[in-house]
Amino acid sequence: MKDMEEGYVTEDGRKIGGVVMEMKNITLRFGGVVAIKDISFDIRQGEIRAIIGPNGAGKSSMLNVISGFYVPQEGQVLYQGKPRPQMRPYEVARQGIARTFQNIALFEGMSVLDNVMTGRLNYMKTGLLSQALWKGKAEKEETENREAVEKVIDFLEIQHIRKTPVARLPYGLKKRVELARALAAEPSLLLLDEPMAGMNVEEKEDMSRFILDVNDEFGTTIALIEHDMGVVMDLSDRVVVMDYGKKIGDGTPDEVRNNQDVIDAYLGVAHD
Amino acid sequence: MPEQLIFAMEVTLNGLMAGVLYALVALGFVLIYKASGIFNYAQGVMALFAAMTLVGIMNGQVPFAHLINAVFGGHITHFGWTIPSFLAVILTVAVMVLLAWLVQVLVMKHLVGQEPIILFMATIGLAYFLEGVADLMWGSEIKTLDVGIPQGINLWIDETTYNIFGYGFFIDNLDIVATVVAALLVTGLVIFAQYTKQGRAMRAVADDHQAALSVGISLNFIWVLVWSVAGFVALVAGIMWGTKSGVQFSLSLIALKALPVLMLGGFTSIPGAIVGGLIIGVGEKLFEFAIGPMVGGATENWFAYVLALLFLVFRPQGLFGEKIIERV
Amino acid sequence: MFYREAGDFKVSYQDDSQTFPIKFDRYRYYAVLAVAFLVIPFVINDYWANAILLPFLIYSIAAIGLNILVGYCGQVSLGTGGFMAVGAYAVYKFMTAFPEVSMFVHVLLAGGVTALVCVAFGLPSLRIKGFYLAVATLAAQFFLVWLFNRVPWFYNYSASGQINAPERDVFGIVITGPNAPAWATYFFCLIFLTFCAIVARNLTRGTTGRTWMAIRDMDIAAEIIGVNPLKAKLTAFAVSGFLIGISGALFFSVYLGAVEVGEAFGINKSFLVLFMVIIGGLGSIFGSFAGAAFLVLLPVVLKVLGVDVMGWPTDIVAHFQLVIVGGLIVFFLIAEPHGLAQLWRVAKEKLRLWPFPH
Amino acid sequence: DLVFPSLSYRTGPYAAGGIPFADGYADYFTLVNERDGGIGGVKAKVIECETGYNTEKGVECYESTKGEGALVYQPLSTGITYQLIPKTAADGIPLHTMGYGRTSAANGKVFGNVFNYPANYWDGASGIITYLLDENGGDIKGKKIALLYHNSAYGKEPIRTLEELSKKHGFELSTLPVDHPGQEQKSQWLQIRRDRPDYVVMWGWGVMNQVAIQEAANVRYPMENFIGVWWSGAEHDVLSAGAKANGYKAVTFHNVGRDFPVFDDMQKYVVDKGLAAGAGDQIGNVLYNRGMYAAMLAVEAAKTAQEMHGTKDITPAMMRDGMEALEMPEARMSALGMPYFGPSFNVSCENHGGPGLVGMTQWNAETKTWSLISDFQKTDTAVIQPLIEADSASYAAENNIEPRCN
Amino acid sequence: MLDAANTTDVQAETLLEVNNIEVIYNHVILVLKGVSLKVPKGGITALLGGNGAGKTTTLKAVSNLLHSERGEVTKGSIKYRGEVMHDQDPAEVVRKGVIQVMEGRHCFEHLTVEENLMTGAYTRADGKGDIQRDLEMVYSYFPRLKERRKSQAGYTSGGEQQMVAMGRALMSRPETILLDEPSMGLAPQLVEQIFGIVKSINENEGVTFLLAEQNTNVALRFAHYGYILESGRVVMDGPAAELRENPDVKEFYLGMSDEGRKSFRDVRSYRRRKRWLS
Ligand SMILES: Nc1ncnc2c1ncn2[C@@H]1O[C@H](COP(=O)(O)OP(=O)(O)OP(=O)(O)O)[C@@H](O)[C@H]1O
Ligand SMILES: Nc1ncnc2c1ncn2[C@@H]1O[C@H](COP(=O)(O)OP(=O)(O)OP(=O)(O)O)[C@@H](O)[C@H]1O
Ligand SMILES: [Mg+2]
Ligand SMILES: [Mg+2]
Repeated sequence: MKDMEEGYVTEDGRKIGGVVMEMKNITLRFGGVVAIKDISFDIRQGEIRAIIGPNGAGKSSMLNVISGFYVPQEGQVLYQGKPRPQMRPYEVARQGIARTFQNIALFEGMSVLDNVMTGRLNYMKTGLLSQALWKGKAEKEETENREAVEKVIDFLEIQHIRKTPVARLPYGLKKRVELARALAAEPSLLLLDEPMAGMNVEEKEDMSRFILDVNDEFGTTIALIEHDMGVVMDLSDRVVVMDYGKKIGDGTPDEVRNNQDVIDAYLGVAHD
Repeated sequence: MPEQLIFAMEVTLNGLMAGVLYALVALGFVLIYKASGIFNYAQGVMALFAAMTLVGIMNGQVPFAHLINAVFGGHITHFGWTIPSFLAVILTVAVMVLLAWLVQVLVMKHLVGQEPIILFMATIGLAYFLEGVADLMWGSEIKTLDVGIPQGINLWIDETTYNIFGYGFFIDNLDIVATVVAALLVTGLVIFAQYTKQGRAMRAVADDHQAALSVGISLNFIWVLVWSVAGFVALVAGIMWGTKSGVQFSLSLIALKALPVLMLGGFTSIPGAIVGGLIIGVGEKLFEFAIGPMVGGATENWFAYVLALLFLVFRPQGLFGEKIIERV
Repeated sequence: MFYREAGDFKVSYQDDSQTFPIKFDRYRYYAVLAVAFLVIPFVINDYWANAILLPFLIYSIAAIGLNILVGYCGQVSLGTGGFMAVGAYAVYKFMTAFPEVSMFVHVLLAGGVTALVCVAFGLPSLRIKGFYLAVATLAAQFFLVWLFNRVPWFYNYSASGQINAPERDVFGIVITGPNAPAWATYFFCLIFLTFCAIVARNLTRGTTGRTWMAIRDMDIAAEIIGVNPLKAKLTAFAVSGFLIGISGALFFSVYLGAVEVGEAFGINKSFLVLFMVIIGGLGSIFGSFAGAAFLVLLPVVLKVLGVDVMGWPTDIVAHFQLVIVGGLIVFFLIAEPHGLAQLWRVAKEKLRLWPFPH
Repeated sequence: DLVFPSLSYRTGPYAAGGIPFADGYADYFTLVNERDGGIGGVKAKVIECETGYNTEKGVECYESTKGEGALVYQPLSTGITYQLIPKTAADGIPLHTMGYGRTSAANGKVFGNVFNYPANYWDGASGIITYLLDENGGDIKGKKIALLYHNSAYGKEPIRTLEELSKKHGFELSTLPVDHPGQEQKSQWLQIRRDRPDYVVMWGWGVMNQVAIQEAANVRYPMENFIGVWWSGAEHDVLSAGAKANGYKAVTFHNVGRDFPVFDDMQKYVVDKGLAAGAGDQIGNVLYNRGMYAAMLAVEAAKTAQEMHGTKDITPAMMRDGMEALEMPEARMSALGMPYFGPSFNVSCENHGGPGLVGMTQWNAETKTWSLISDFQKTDTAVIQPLIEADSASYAAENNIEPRCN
Repeated sequence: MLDAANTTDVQAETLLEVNNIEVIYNHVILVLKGVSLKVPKGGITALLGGNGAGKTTTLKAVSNLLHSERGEVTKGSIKYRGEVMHDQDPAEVVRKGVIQVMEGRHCFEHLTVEENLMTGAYTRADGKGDIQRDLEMVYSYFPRLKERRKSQAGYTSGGEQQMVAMGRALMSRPETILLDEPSMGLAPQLVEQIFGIVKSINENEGVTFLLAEQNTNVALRFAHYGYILESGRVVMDGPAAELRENPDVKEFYLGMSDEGRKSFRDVRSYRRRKRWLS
């Protein structure tokens, strides 16, 4: 385990910083179902942190806890060193945490562009009145943010569908638009829930590239859930493994891969 | 016992009875909502249509007589026979089944998988259509409906309560009949929805039209079935309310009395319709009794809604409604 | 062939987010405005103004208002009648209390008052959703009507409980009361409609509109990505209330001149405006116009056809009218569930591809 | 042609009342055309326009018919009346609101274009009290009277008059509003059952009437003590309660039944020729008679106008003059085959409301007929007139109207 | 490694035949531009292709679910056992033995897991006992579902919902199953397991599969025959074993280069796209 206070250096030479988000003894119950049982782990500045585990292990629930959508019965979330008070999800988002969803949650009635623009809500400050008249500040703000969004759109190579209503897009593109929406927020922590589900290898490659580039170029910290072991092993710096709400492993991909509990509960056969 | 308390008891009892009458209308809504996620605005008009058809059949009226006379001249109005009420009810049920089938084939079938508000809108169109057809068919003048349901004060209750409290309670015979009928209907419907294969299929359809299709549930069949049952419930409601106030346009407005009931009980719960009805009935009557005189009366219409609203703030899906699933 | 976006390049993001990005649309829009402002006032007569144009203009405002709430923000409301009543009674109180102030101000203030009331009744929307909310808004409908009927202060203690619009003018031109010339009432409403449509358009294409639509499409996800649901919903209620209030104020003061609350602003009004919105197209400003035009014109056209042309008895025509309106609603929904506006869009899309299919 | 628009409602919540009235109104003009060859030789033309009791449609109907040379409007809806009062004033077309509309329009000094002869709501309220006074030997002090009313402008009309009258005669008045449409009146009738008022007065319309009478029967309220205004006293209101409705009363300003020579003509010239507006089965019904009465008054006013102005083709302005100069003595009605069909009255410039003579009718459930059980009697002008003056004065002030008739 | 592809000698009759179909959504969006394929009885046929290639649309065209999405087949024909399928009620298609497992789970949210499974048996006329036995069978395939049988499906995790959808289809005892992305969102162990189940059902009960799958690797391992779809056209087809060896398929669908599996990290600066048609 690499648990030096001030971070570590990865194999390919990236510098990982201190802890930005720490989950402490989180327990989450739904009626009788215990979705998360006393789990603790941390996420460090600049790293790609994977969360894996069998279906129903509580991974998505964990992201929801981080987003503030689920409130754990026990435990604490520390963000940037400070315990986070209970917050509404949108307040969490304002702190620079953006995410994508397992079952795509795009705004189906809107165009791709508008969807991505909603990602920039944090940067929209003009009042209702000024917007109603569409002059001066409102128009300027709209244009500035549009520029930022266009950068994201270029980056993810979805220019050609900019004006298409998202309802018409195929699954894979939707996932990409969702990523664009999250990126538009210029988050410091990006949570991705199975970003590559339902994609073929080529598309996964594209997606991997985007994720790595985001991480690289903007230094964005990324937490991701993924079932494709290839992706997880290649991309992530550290991996948490959950099973039935419990943490059964935590470490570098190699450590996790050779952990017998993980093999039994999740991998089945050892993956190469 | 203080007089006010006795009165309040009487008001409560009558509120319960009125609630049952509301619930009868609400039941029709619940059925269709449960089976398709459609908020069937036409339910009130269906009650009107059913009642008009029943009267028309009983009196041997010629359907569309007015139209025929206007277009071709002539003075036909009646066939010249009357039909006993029992037979007429059966014939009316048949008409309602036919209506259900037409609705399915002409409207709902083409709107599978659309958003709820679109389906809602379609039922509004249907309501207009049906209202026009009902008027064209049977004429818009007021009609008297008498299928032999007793009406008026129940003397036995009057006497008994008089002996106990020194004040005879007023309970309407019609309300008693309605209560019995409602109890039977609800029992039957609950069993149907919860414990039969069709009932399960019906709930599946409400959740996801496409998925229901994909496992081989025939939307056609389920919807015709449910609309027929809803038509039958509408007929029952139409008979009860029509006996009370005559059969005429305003009968379709009873839907408005059913909405708060529906909201409070939950759109998807059959027992909820009854419980909601009882709460609304008692609530509005008591409010009118206690607070009404201070604010000038006629509070019942809005109070029912406000009461339901208050409940909803605490339980957004109504008392017995299915929990609204919120997940990402 | 003439409907093209190719060759119509945008060089700035401002251009791209303008109201009518396609040149042809833009010209058509200017043409319509020109006719509305420069031609119609000179040819209008009482019948056209009072029977068709005024109701069309006023209902368009109401439909835009409701569309913001239902079509853009996804909060189904059946309280429109009640909110229009708020606008009407507010403008009545202002008109009678401050006769010397311009009607423009009164109408805008009435909109403001309605916005406040609307926000108050919008509060439950935070917990209550979908049809439950729709039914809950009926509480507003019934309560408001009851209130205006009940409290004599609202109708200035008049014996009948009705309110009558006294004669008021704008810049010396009478625009309420029986002596208002047709063109003036038309013009007055047209100005408000244009204003409302522009405001609605600006709001819906900007940030506010996007937060509304986000709430509409998936409220939970919207909140998680940073939309404050309280703010989004309440601004929608406020803006919607503002527009509906304006329409209610105009409906009473300019169009009818006298109203009784239960009759003019009853539940039927709520449904009527909702029909306009749905038939026209949810989430489309153009749709609001189309829906209003459709439902204002259709009965008149049917009446003229049935009674004047065919010579049928009025009651049969009236019944047929119900049948036809109902039938058409269903027909349109089946043909295009997303309303006249979508029908129009698809037509344009086909036109754009023409003469090549697909 | 002389054009008489008929803003009718044969659909919607009040169709049951609207149909017979519209039939009667239209049939009488047909009769005049067929039998007399028109009014003074000029054919009358009725343009019917369906309002569905809806104010906006009322406006549309008004606008679409006023250009056709409409002589007088009879909208049969208080809401539409309020809309039309200023509009007709601006257009110079008279408005006749018989037994409904704006009561204070009886003041011809302020409302030059509006007529509500022969009786208005306040006459109705007062007439009921007068009748009760007669019944009780002139003393109703301490009696309890409940007013059950449609919770709308219309239903609230009598309250002020009744309050004044209760001060004057010392009876106790309680008011019970019923919300539209009025299908659910349990609360109100439980209260009536508890309070046992001596009399119940009803201001209802539409389904509210039937339900009220049914509920009265259910709680066994004595029907003789239950009195409706003239809009709550038609056959369809009582029929659905069956035998239990026997004895129910309603105040009226015109006669009821079929026993008038004019109906023979009606049968002969209109129904048998297949020219009836409706199915022809409404003749003699209370509301049919009322519609016919309204048409008759319009025809007589038109005749008066023709005589006054010496022209057959009268304009709306002339029609107005004719209405203002209308005289309806008994002899004239008899000559028309309608003896004692309504009270005798004259209209004047100051008084557009007539003398306010009202009678009482009662329902016989066995024969299924209404019959007039009292003469047309004078109402309490001492109470009503000040109310009319006050209300019309405020209207005049609001709209800067100079009083006429000076 | 399991290798079903060597059972290519089954020269079975063609059960499902899709002939040059064209599908249009919303009257304007042309999505399938002439797709033809054959599904032999008792085989596992895979439909491969990138996002938006039209796999889902093809499956929906077969099961007649397009209608409710405002899509329609405008050209070509779909025959099942020689019988024309379109214009048939989707329920009728199921009764004929063709059932689709829809992409994106589509569970009945408000029904419990067990009720969801039971809806699968809607079209069955055989006795309660048989249905009960099949239910147990599904539970034995997916023990996780048994644990959660009384929970509302709307509250189960993504993977659990996928199991429900599969189990529900099995409950109808179909002759042909159209599987749309069964592996999506499933843990690796479960993916193997599900394909194992597919294989054993196929072998033991002779159920025919048409399988739309992104996970080409697994799909080609279990399927007998494959079609590759791109932008609404079939661009390549052949026995699974052959496709697996095809260099283009290898590169673009299997993520293999000559040196074996590429790391996802290495693709960062490397980018080349090859399309058969564009
Ligand atoms: N309802 C619809 N309306 C309009 N276009 C649609 C609709 N459904 C699908 N499409 C379009 O049809 C094309 C094919 O979609 P389809 O869902 O069949 O692809 P797919 O191969 O299943 O992709 P994926 O692997 O992402 O599921 C896509 O371009 C999509 O945009
Ligand atoms: N809102 C909820 N109410 C009740 N139970 C829930 C809720 N959310 C999640 N659960 C349960 O908690 C458990 C964990 O669910 P979660 O979605 O976190 O799983 P997951 O690890 O993301 O699985 P998958 O890989 O299949 O997506 C599941 O058993 C699920 O049924
Ligand atoms: Mg998950
Ligand atoms: Mg797909």
